[in-house]
Amino acid sequence: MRLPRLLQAALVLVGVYLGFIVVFDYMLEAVIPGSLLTMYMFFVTVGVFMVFTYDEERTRELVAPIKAMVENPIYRGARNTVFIVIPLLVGYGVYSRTLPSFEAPVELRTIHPAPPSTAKIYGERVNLLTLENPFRHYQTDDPEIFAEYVQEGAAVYIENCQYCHGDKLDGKGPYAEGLNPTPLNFQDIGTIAQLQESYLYWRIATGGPGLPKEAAPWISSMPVWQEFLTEEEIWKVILFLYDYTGHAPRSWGEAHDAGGH
Amino acid sequence: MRQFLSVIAFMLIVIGSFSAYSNLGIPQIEPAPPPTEEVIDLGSMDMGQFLALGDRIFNGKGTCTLCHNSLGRAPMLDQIGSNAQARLDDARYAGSATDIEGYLRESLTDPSAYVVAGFGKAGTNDTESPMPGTESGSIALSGPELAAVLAFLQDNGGLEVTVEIPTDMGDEATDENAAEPGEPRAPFTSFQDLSDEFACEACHTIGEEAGDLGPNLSAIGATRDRDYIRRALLDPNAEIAEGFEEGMMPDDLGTQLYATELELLIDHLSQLK
Amino acid sequence: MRKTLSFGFLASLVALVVCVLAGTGPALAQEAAGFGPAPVLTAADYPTVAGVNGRLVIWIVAQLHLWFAAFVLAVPIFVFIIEAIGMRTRDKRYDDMAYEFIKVSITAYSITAILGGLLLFSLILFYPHLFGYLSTIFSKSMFYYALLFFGESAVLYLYYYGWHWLQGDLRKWIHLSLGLLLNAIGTTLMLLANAWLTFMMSPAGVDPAGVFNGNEWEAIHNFLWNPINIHRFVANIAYGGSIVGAYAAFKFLTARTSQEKAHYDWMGYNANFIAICALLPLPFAGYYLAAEIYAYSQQMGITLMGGIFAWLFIIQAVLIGALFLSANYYLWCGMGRSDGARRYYWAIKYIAIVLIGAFLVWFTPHTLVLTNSELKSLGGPHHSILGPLGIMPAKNTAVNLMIIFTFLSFLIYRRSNKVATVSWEGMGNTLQVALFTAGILNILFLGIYHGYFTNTVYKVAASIPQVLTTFVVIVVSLVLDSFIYRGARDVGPLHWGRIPDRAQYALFLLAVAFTWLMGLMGYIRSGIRQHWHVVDIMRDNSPNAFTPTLGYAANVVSVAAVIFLTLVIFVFWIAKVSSVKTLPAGYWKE
Amino acid sequence: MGFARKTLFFAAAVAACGAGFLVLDVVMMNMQGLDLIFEK
Repeated sequence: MRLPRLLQAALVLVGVYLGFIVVFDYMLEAVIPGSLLTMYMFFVTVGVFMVFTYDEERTRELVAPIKAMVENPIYRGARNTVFIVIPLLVGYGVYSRTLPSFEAPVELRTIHPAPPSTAKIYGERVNLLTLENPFRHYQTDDPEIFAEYVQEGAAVYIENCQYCHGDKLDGKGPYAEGLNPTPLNFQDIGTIAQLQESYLYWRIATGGPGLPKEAAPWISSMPVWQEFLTEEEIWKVILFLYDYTGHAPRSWGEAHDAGGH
Repeated sequence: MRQFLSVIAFMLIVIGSFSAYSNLGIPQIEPAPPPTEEVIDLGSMDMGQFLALGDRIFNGKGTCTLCHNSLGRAPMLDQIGSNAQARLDDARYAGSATDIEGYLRESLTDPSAYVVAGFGKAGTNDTESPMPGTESGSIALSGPELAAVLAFLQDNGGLEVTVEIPTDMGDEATDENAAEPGEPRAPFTSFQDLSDEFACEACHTIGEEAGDLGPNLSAIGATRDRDYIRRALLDPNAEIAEGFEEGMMPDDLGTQLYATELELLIDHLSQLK
Repeated sequence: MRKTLSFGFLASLVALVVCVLAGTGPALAQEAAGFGPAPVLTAADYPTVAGVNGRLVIWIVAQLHLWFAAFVLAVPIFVFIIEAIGMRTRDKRYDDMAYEFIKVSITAYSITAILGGLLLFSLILFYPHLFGYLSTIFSKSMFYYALLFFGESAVLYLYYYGWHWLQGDLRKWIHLSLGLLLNAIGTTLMLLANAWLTFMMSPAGVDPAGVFNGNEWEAIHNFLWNPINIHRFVANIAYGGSIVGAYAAFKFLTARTSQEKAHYDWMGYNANFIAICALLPLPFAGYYLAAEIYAYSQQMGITLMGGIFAWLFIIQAVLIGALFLSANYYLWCGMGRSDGARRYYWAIKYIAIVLIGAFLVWFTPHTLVLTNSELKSLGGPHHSILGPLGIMPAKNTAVNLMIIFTFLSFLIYRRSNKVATVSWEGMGNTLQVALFTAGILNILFLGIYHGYFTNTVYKVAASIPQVLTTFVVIVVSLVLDSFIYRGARDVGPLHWGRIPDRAQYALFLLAVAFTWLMGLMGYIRSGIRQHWHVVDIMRDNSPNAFTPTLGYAANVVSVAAVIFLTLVIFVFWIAKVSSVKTLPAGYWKE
Repeated sequence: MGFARKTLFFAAAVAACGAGFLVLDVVMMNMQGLDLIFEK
């Protein structure tokens, strides 16, 4: 049996809507923005309307159930329910949209911050393209000293960083919920694993306020750590971050991998 | 009539929804107001503030970051520290600069003097730059603003800052302080007119007029030569005549006088014997 | 009708006199003294008149003038073509339709002239120094413009009022030549006016201080003149078609007899056809214009495509989507006129899926509007899936697909009433499908490979073969189709008038969306000058020199559009009244 | 025409058209100073 056209149209719309949600929010884990989804659904509805009404016969079939409900006395109960429920739904929609909320107004952020090639850190201009972690070579040269430095880095981390970035380095520290954007999850393969140590050094040392102009307006609450930590402490923390998560820092010496940052 | 009204209603709804979407559906961004001349107080500025001024101009009024950004429209300027010398040494370099500061200044005022390979206007084989000159046109940086940008570029590129903070606003600025902007006054052709205009005799005695804040000039030509007079006019505090205070005579006559007027003054004074 | 005639003449006379006084007067004085630099203005140099916001007045009046002018210039172009078709086929229906089109435009013509005069007065009142400066440079062209206006009026009235008089072999040829002359003058008028406004965007023939070198041709032939000329010429035709389509739609809805219905259905179809034909190349004319703006001044180009104006292109995307969708919908509805259309109904939903899909890509903004919770869940403003859809290669691919599938709609509409009789029909069809398949694959390849896997230079360059692929698909497939359907037999007579009323609303939507879109794009074309009257040469120092938000601009455009549509309704009503005769009993002496 | 032949004909036609478009691509890219359709 063929489904009534009105049902077909409704199923297509619901299907497309759920499709967007399932594909984006669950399968791809990249949530589809509500503003965009609204517009997408608007145009999909227009498209469905177009396909279902371009000739008289289809249009008649489409509106027949609606017409019957409104005009046929048999469906009086259904009609009255619909006529009550729809205004109520619209009213609820209006109410919930105009209800004042505590959510901050939407802000537009333009670009993913690309690092500058040089940055001023501890009053000196350093070249981020060539900068290296001064302790990294101990990893092969003297593993014992290296482990010691990692331990020192861990201490610095626990004292300063874990409140936001979490004691498991997963971005879920006690304060994380209050922050927006959320603290970075270092366990994620898409974060420090894709970055050079010099990039981390720059981000840690200059914090949110040190983000380049093209990334503005950016409201990252990361402190400017060069005002609290020494240069050595920062490098040691970086050692710890990679050591604990088991990632290796990216280096330009190797071939660039395709899934780049 | 029913058809007519429903058509009207349809059209109004369509226009209304376009308007509603433009107002509510997209974020409303308040565009920046037209740029205004930066008020610069050069006298009280240290190098840090001067660099900050350069930074502001670089990111704002100068509109530099429209192109000098990571999107590859123009060379990145935070790398000039390592690049500038190489550009100067390039065989293609045909400009007139001899040092890095000169090179940078030249690339701001005459962008086509040297075009980095790959960044020229399409079809010109890198002989013509798409960048507008920054001294004129829509950007129109003043002398001090240009110097501030230069200083910022040097600092930002990891170079030693060799640009010095200029001491005056440059000619355009003093012109603007004059009564009629853009309307240069006609040069004076007689000593008396000049003396009246600049009120020399308020302080100096010249012939009959008597002022006593400055030295008597009635016979200045007998004791001083032309070069001394010239220096005294342009840089009055370089040497102070005995018995008089420093800093009394205005030191900006050089910017207020036409060259012919200066010569006229020197001629006249050196003949007073 | 007599009244409109004298009105038109009056308006052009006023325009002429004002031009002579305001335009050439200072120019003559200037010529003796040599040309001065562009005036440097202060806020005090902008008079306030009756407390009115001068910029708003100029904005709305100029926009209204432009809408009417676009309509009035476009109608003679396709009236000329339709008249020629009528002469060739000896089908009187075409001649009648052409006459009806020109009849609609004749009142619009005098309104254009009146609005032109109003614009001129407002310019002199509110921006006297700007007008003075422009008129020293364009003294001669402004003078000839006024003279040409007389010519245009004379030829137009001769063309319209002489329509029934100039019938028959030789006379018809004379009439057609008059139509050609009318178009030549009209186009020249547009080119001159374009020169003035493009001079303000890309000044030529002046030095950096604005001192004119005396060579007026150089000032006219400035960098953006031809790109604007081409863009406006094509857009005017599409626009004229859409307005006439709305006229036909209205007549269809109010028609009393089935004959009338059939006639206006046919007229609406033709108007829509004209609009779509001009609409298809329009995006490319637009790209060309944008590319030339970029080439002229990178700064202006980035202002155009980035920053606050970037969001304008999202509004534009919605409007262009409305245009494409309503044009397609009208075609699908129109298939009901043929009894053979059913054979192709199955294809429509696939066309719709591609159209909507491509449109969603076309519409996806580069910068997403995210709520804080979404921002949190994404971990930042970058969206890994939707982000890449926001950039140019995706849009180019989408718009090319939309054009190809709109063309496909047209193709099945054309076929719906025909049965091919050639023996190689199957092979021809396969070939055509192959052509479409290969073309679409090529467009996707160019868009995806060069858009995402190569560097920026390739990204931009690849849009040109994309466009050409679309073009080749359309042309080759039309040629193939004409061979396949040579000597084809009709399924049955076409039932003109057998179309749902809904389809007429698609025509209204087309006209309204077009009007509004023109207003919006006119705003951005003018808006990218920002705080300059003449870019880099003459600064706008009035209190109104700021760039408004898009919402404000959209509201101004909406208000202007409502005024325009009111005037258009008046024009249509006048055209109707002119043919009404009432017989008052006992009023006249018998 | 049988189904196999039809498919073969279609494939051949797509290939032919595709080759034509590829030539168009190469020519257009070349005219803009980019030597190849595939970046080196």
